[in-house]
Amino acid sequence: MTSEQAFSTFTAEGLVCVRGERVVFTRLDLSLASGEAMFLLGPNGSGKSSLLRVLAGLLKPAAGRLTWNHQALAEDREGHAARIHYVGHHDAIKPVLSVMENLRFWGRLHDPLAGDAAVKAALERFGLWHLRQVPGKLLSAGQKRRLNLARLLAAPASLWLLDEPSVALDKASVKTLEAVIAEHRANGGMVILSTHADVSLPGATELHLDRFTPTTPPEFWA
Amino acid sequence: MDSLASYFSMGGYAGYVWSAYAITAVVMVALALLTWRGLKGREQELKELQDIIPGRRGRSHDGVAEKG
Amino acid sequence: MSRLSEIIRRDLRLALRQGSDSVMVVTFFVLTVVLFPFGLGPETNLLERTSAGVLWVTALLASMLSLDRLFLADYEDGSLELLALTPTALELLVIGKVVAHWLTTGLPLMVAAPVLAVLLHMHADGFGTLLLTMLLGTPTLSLIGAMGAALVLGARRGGVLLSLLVLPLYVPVLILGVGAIDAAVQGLPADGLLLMLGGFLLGALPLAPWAAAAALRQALE
Amino acid sequence: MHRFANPARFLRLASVIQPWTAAVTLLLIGAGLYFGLLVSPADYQQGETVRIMYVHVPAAWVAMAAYSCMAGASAVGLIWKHPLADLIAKSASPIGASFTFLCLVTGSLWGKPMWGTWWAWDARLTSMLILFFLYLGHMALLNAFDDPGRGMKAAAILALAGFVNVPVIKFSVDWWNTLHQPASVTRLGMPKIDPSMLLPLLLMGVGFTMFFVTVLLLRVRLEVLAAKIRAIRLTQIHGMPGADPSGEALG
Repeated sequence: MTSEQAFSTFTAEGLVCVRGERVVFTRLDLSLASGEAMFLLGPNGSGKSSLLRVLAGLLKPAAGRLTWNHQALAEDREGHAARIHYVGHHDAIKPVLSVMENLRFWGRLHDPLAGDAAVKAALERFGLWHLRQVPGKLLSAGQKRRLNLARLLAAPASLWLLDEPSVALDKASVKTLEAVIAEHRANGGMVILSTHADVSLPGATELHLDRFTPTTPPEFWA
Repeated sequence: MDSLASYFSMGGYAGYVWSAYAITAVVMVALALLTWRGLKGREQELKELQDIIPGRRGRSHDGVAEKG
Repeated sequence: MSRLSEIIRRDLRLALRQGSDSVMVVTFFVLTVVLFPFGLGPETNLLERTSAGVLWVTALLASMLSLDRLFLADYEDGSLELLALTPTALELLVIGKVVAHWLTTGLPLMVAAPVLAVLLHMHADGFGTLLLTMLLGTPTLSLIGAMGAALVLGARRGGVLLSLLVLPLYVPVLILGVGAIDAAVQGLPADGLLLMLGGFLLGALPLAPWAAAAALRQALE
Repeated sequence: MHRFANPARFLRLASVIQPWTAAVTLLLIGAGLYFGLLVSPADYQQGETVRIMYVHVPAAWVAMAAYSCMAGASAVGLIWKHPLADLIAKSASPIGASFTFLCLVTGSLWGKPMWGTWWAWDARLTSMLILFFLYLGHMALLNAFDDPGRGMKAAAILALAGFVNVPVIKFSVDWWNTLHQPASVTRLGMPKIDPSMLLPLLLMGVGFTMFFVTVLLLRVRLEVLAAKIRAIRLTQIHGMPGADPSGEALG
């Protein structure tokens, strides 16, 4: 699990997100401290995925800032990347690489010092160890999703950003995910996830994105 | 008249000289004209749009603009 | 740095397992070069005189074949966003992918070139220079090509567009490469041209990955 | 927020300047035509065909200036994220491409009587041909994306890469040309410039440049309006809260 022990805070202030000339949300604030979890809720198009991408640093917000322990992240893209794990809609699994190779690559890329022990533990945790030699192309959708989630354990990171992580997972795997998240929080990690409410995390806060939908039309060009 | 004809013949190179000038004129005029027509078209389109949505002209502030 | 070697290793492994790319590129190279004698006629003199140009033009086209897939596969399966979220400069990862691309296309082309030069009756004095120009020129092609491949991610008809963007930028490599071989064949010193080819590579080495990384970030937004 | 800085002021400014630039353009080109076609003498070597120079050379100047303008605007757009700069870059490239095309065609029309062939691999013409391809690539990339903003950013990176590459291309083509062509061939360009030829050349050169400025302003105005229209259309489609409770689209 994560070796991060120090108390940390992660905040976003006044985020504005523009996609394809459309304002998705404006003036969004959020803050999270070690051990906390947050659900992103809202209808399709309210910007849950966009927000997670902004928080990951993939998408530049049109305005607003992100801070980690009260320090602005804007210029420290790589430092931020070292602290986070992002799980998006795609599973990023190469069909010709084996399960083990797929995971080992991402583990080492995130943390070159991460050994095979962490990879093995991650695979065992998500019930994929017996499939370690199987090429990615043979995996089912649920297995691919589990392999993607196994990245969370293959290398340590404080902040997990999970976009609909429970898609394609069966009940037992959702339970595993819940347990993994609980351990991560117990170790001082943070989790932000968007989901259709089939994951239960005790004590998680909720952020309703439809509250931040702009109320007047954008007139950039007026 | 003779001098005029000899002027237009461009020392026997009339075809080259005049077509160079002609094609230049055509391209430049077309460029200016097409751009002008495009601009007028957009102006018209914008006017129609703004007529459909009443009250937009007055509201120049929104959440984004105030942020800066 | 270990991340760089990690990504090179992965891309090489992918290329080897999928197999087809290098083989396809070399096959295209050989096949197209072999077409020239049919088009130009089998006269030894004519083939000898055109050999450097034919080899370089064809190598240029061949190296473009696998270019559009350089980032596309990673872009489509979500790997690219994870690569962008690696705690390393994206520029470095681009260099890693370029190195892998060169090892799987540029290097095989370089190996095949002398064989084809024999078929085209290239003068014996040109062989060494041919190899050197290939060594200095093909990495530049991969670098510029990577920039083009990053720019067209998500574009309509990206493959065709890519050649339109990249080919004009390849012109100096072509001119200098062929010029050096011709100089060597004529017994003139080719050092200056080779130096320029190397200089172009050195110039492209920081600039192309920077542009490619900027383009990738745009593509991921 | 500078990101959305002031297209309104630009629109006002442009419509004030524009009549003047248009008038100056007409005046300069008119004077240039008068001196070029009527006053200036025929060249002792090239005869009357030298008059093609008065459109050919200014077209080449504008073609290159437009590329520099495009690259400069692209850099400003990339660094300071100024939307007007992006629109300037976008507007400059079709004009630049048109002038490159004119330069090539008039060069060919000049080359036929001079060299006896429509096309010679003259260094300047060849460089212009490659510049033309660079323009075509830029325009194609601009329009290859569904999101116009993405197209502009990608094209901006390409414009900068091209701009860095242009001197290298120019140099290599010059070198290649001296290698493959005997130097005795009459080059296009300025033979021995006599003041009577310099005057129309400069008049036309500045006139073409003013024409470029005028059309550029028009195109940028057009693009600003187009962006405005898109913004309104998008709010119509996606609606505001309350207007469209279903709120579909974009994940």
